[in-house]
Amino acid sequence: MEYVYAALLLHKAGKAVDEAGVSSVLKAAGVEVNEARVKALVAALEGVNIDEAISKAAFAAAPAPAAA
Amino acid sequence: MEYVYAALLLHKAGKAVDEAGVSSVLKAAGVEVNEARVKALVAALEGVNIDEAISKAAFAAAPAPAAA
Amino acid sequence: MEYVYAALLLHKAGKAVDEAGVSSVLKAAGVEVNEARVKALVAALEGVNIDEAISKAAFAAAPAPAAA
Amino acid sequence: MEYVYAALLLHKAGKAVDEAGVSSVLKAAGVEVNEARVKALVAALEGVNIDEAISKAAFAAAPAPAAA
Amino acid sequence: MEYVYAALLLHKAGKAVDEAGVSSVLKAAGVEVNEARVKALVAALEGVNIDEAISKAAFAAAPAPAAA
Amino acid sequence: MEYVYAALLLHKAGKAVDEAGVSSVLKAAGVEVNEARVKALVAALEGVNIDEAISKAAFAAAPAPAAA
Amino acid sequence: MNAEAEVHHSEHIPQWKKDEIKKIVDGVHSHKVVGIVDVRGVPADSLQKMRRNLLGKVEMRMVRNTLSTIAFDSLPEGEKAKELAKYVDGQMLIVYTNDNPFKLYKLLNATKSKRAAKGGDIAPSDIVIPKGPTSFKPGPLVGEFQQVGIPAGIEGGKVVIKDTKTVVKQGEKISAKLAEALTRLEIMPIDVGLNLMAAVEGHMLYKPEDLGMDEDLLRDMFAQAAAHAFNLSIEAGITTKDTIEPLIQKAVMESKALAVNAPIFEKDVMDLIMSKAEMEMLAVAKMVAGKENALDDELKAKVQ
Repeated sequence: MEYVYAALLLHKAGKAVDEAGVSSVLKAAGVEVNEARVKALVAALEGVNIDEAISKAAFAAAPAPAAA
Repeated sequence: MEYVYAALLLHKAGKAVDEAGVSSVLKAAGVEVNEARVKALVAALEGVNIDEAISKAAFAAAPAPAAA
Repeated sequence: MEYVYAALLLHKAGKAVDEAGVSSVLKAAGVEVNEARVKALVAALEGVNIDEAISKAAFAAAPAPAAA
Repeated sequence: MEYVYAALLLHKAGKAVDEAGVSSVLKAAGVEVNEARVKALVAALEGVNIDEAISKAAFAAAPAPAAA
Repeated sequence: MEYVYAALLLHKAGKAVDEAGVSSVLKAAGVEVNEARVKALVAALEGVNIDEAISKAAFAAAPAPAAA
Repeated sequence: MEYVYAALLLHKAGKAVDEAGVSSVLKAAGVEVNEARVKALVAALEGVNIDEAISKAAFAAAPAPAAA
Repeated sequence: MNAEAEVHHSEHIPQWKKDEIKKIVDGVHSHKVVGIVDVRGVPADSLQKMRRNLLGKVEMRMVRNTLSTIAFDSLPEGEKAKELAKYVDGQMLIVYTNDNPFKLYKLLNATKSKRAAKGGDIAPSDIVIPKGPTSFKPGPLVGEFQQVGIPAGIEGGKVVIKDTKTVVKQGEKISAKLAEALTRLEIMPIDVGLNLMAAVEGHMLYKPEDLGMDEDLLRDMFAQAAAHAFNLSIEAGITTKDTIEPLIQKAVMESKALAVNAPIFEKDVMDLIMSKAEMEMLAVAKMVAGKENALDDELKAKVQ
């Protein structure tokens, strides 16, 4: 999941979510970076509207459905 | 929310969520770091069981159409 | 999703989910194999308890009403 | 599903779920037995703990989001 | 439960669920048949719609539309 | 379940889900292939719209009260 | 023939009785099932109605008990219906049918209804007075209720039952006073109808407890059996027309679950992965939302 947080962090900071960015954030966290995963992440995010995807999490605040 | 992303990144990577870690992750993402906020967040997270917090909410809600 | 299917096929068959296995399964299905994706897949699964992961709520939660 | 019922019947009666057993139960029910299906059934059940399997929720991956 | 399995087998196979049928299926499974129970089952089935009974619970486990 | 994954994999790869295909995918995974099970799988898939079945999975999260 | 023998030994029995006895024996031999039914407390007109309703399915014959006993006793050794003599008692009649005993039991049970209790009736089951309000205005009734053990009182200008109470246990006699109180409370505890005491088919004698199969329970059992077959099919990967779609769905769900939980970066699940991460972040943020300066304003607004 650290890769995803790196992507979200970059996105929120207004930076491009590219291989260099993700790698350097992960390195700064002391993570041994797996290049293939970075590539896969960036490729998979291509065309994904991140804001839209995470806005769906807004419901998370309400645990109601979970209890259902 | 960059700060919390950074904290979670560290946590998920199995690293300590401390001021140095959060700061360097944020910097790597190109975020201008507010030291007071880093301090406050790190202090606030002390004693919080992050895994528990996550597991409670992680599946609380999800986007119906997204799942389709 | 082919890569994930291949991984689960191996896992369900009681085989190790490694690069060689995933590649040969994909090839047998006529998929042109992207080595980086195979590597990313295997890396992502490292340390993951697959049985646990698949039995966990998949979709960050199918919304209760939709599922009803 | 007749074949599965035949298997369950044998199992509940404390008999081995083998090709001969399944075939004779199906024949007794007046079913024209398809040998390949019998073989497939018996093969699929090899190594399966029937008691456990029948009481398992078929779609474990489904809900229990709160518990996840 | 063997008696119910036997009845379901016959039903699914499109055969009449009568005393002779249930008895012969049970015998084929090596079950020592209790005539009174067979009679009781067959008699009680006059007031039970098997398809309805199984549709209520059996495939609730499955995704509703798929099971339909 | 490996047989089902093999079918899904072939389908995703745009190949026909036939006995030869399923067998070779399973073999590539190191599975000792049971011909009867392959036949049963292919026969069961006849006339099934796999894409439709897949898309229904999103809503398949309904709990299984009967199975519980 | 045995009946004849019996009759032969009983020279004093008049011809009409001999005929009655022979009719019973013939009835036993010409039907698949013969049974003894208790009709105690069933008014004659109701009985006539029931007899008409059962016409063509069940033949009902009212016979003097002594003659019934003689007739059953006269049956040859080894004939199961001989045992029915033991059940001849009280107000009874003989039933014949060519259906099976279960059907007979069901048909007879369908005739049953409830009536108010009379002094001296035996409670067929525990009689319980439920707690709650009644429509009665305060008066001597409260005392009458209390006298027979009903915890009555007055609340809000009405008589109420203060506690749920069992006033008579199954098998106990109901007193005249209690019967009166029960009637006032519109509790009808007594079964009226045709009570099958025993039935014989071939070599088997069935008692009511053998014959009462709970249909709801049976439905549940069928549902359970079907669920078992389904679950087993899915668990074992048994591919049939009935199970292939659920199996595909299970495989797809497992794949998505694995991809989201590992996580594996696949286009199909990226939005799920991202929203999962976001939810995790929000959950953690929520934990620290109350702490000074720990969150920026935007995030604070989201989690509070």
